[in-house]
Amino acid sequence: MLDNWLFVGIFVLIGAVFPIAPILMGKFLGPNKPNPIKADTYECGMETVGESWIQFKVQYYIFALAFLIFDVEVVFLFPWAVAFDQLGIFAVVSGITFIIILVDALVYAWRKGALEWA
Amino acid sequence: MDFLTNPVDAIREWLLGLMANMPAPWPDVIVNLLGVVVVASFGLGLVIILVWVERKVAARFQDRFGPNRVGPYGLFQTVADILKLFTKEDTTPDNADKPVYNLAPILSLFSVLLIWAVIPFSKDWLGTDLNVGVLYIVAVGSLGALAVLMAGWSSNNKFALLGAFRTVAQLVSYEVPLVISILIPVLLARSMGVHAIVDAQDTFFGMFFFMAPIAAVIFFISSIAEVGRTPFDLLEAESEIVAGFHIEYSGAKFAMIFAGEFLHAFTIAVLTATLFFGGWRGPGAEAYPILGWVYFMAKSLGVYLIVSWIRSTLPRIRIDHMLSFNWKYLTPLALATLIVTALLTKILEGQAVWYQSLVMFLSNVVLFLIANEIVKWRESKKPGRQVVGQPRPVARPPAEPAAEAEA
Amino acid sequence: MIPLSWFLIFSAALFSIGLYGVLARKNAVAILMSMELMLNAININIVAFWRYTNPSDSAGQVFAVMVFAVTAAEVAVGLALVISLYRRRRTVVAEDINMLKW
Amino acid sequence: MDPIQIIFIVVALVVLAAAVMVVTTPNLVRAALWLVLALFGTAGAYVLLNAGFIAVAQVVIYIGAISILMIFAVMLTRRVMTDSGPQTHQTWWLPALLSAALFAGLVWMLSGWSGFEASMPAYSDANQVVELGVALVSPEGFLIPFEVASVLLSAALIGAIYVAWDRD
Repeated sequence: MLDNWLFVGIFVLIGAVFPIAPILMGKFLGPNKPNPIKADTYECGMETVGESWIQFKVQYYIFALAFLIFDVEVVFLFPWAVAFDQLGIFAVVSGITFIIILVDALVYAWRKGALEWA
Repeated sequence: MDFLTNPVDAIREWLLGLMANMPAPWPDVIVNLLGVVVVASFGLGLVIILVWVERKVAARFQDRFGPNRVGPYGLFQTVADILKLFTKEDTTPDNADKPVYNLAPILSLFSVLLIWAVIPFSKDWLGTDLNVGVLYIVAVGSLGALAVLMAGWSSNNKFALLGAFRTVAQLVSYEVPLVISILIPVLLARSMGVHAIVDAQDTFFGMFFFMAPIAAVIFFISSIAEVGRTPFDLLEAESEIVAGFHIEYSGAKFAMIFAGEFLHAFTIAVLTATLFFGGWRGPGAEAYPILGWVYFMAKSLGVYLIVSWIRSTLPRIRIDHMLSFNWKYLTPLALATLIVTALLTKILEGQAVWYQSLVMFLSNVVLFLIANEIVKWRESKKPGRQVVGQPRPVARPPAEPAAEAEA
Repeated sequence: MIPLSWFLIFSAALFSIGLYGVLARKNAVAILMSMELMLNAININIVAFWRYTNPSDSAGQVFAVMVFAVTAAEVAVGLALVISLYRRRRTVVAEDINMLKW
Repeated sequence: MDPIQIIFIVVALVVLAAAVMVVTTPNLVRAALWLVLALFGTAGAYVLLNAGFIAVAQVVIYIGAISILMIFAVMLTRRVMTDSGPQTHQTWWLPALLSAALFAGLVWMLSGWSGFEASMPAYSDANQVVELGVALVSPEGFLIPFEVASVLLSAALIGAIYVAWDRD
């Protein structure tokens, strides 16, 4: 019930304090003498050339995409796994069908070469 | 309540007794608050010892002594390191997106710390028993990927952003087999509550490691990838992208990212021990909760030592190998294991536990052998790469100009 | 305890903000983000009605989970379209994407 | 006011403020981060509605996956990250007026409804996930939508890869 979530709620609030406190402490304890060279972007000691917020290849998007789809799949399967005792063999098979339909998509991605790097 | 055998419950009772005449929600809130502080400080305090353990173990593997100057066996070396980190200057690059830059290390430790809210340390010693505990762990863990992306983007540094992108590609990829392998203990325990999963492993052969060895190994491997440890430490490959997403961080903020990584490494050991090795379960743990805590820590440290062992033994994997290992081996294998486990669980319903374990263990072994054969067959069909027979560039010292330069 | 009206007003406000975003934003990704807000408002409504009318029937929760699936599909395909369009036309401004006009 | 109401008001204000930032911030990555905050707050609202499973699923799907997808898409679709020029149309007041009118209309319509001030019936979420699982896969429940969701998801994956993949 809500009592269980009270702990999580307090944890969210207090849990943020734990990392913030040392950072603030570091601010007071450490020296603070900024200069333009120190505050420059660090790229192996070379002068920075151009904007760093550049464009990336679509590969990264494909992986995140497959991850999203499988995440949703797992959210569907968790209740199925929890209710396993109440399910007959038919319901079990329908859950497996669910998985197999999604495997099709994985096979497509594989065949298409979308899971290769570079 | 006996204080010696069950200190946590004894203190809880005593506190509730002290606050008996307060208005309704407050005693609960205060006890919860103290619980949060205790759990979170326990996690963070553990980091100090873990760093020492890690360095000692790595040193032994490399035939060194490791830290041995500060305090007995060098135990206070980490404390000295932390003090040093705090007194370092905390720089922020001029080009950074400052609010996001400052938020990222906080979120990175926060996401790991939140997992500890549902970890059962012993019988009745747990933060809270959510009935969606396992999914909660997955959810909170996925905040880490966001923290990495925030750190990389806000630093306004090519290496940081590249490192962040690589890291996130790795994290999200390995999250897929991770969540599928988590589904298997949930299916075996018929519950998503972490406490209920531990309760379901009440005999030695009932430990889910025996029922689902493949799931345990997949969970372990993909958790290591989630933490970004060797052999999956491409995200901080110094030779390629300097230090990855946290290149611009220094001082206390770097310490937070670092602490988050170490705590996460121990958290995966804890989760492996809890989900697959029965957590606090052991002889006598029911009667004496403190014994359960000892078992819990022993199992977790055992798994953690394996993590350190792997770290100091294996070399780094190339990124394309890493991703194809995930998508073309771990994910299909995890899905196949899930299907087989679901069918067998239904078929074996009501049988003795050791019998169930035996059949499932054997089915897992068979599955693993089949997967291995398929991989071998696929490898044999690939055209082999020709290495010999082609002239390769050889570095030779230039003959004439070098001699002149010397003279 | 919270009356149902609070949740409904909350989700109506969220929906309106999302609608503003969809209509006023130029960037196609921003439009998709605003659509996420609208879908979230709908989901809050679904769950609130489930909780306040008949919590013993899981239909409301099933609906909410289905909305998750639909959102995931929408985002996946929508963003893929945006990326593909960007590659062809070098723009993500919704007004400039008028290939279907004739 | 009891504590739960105060918590609700705080959560709702955070979500709405974050939502306003999503639709007004010119910098798209920051807009995505505000979206994360709004979605996180929505998960809090689900917790207040005793829908623990939906709340956690919200965090897994939206924050874990969708927001990362959004940030990736933002970074894939621009050469220069600093946003220049207005991010909204010149006639931004028209949608603003429209959505304000929609909000007023919705509130007006709802306030006339008899169930508007209903209070929460008692409910224990101990078996929530089991009930959800049974409803999802039993033929009397939602078996067909469950399988169709699977088809939808794989179609989305195939379609998105087909559209976004450019290499032959």
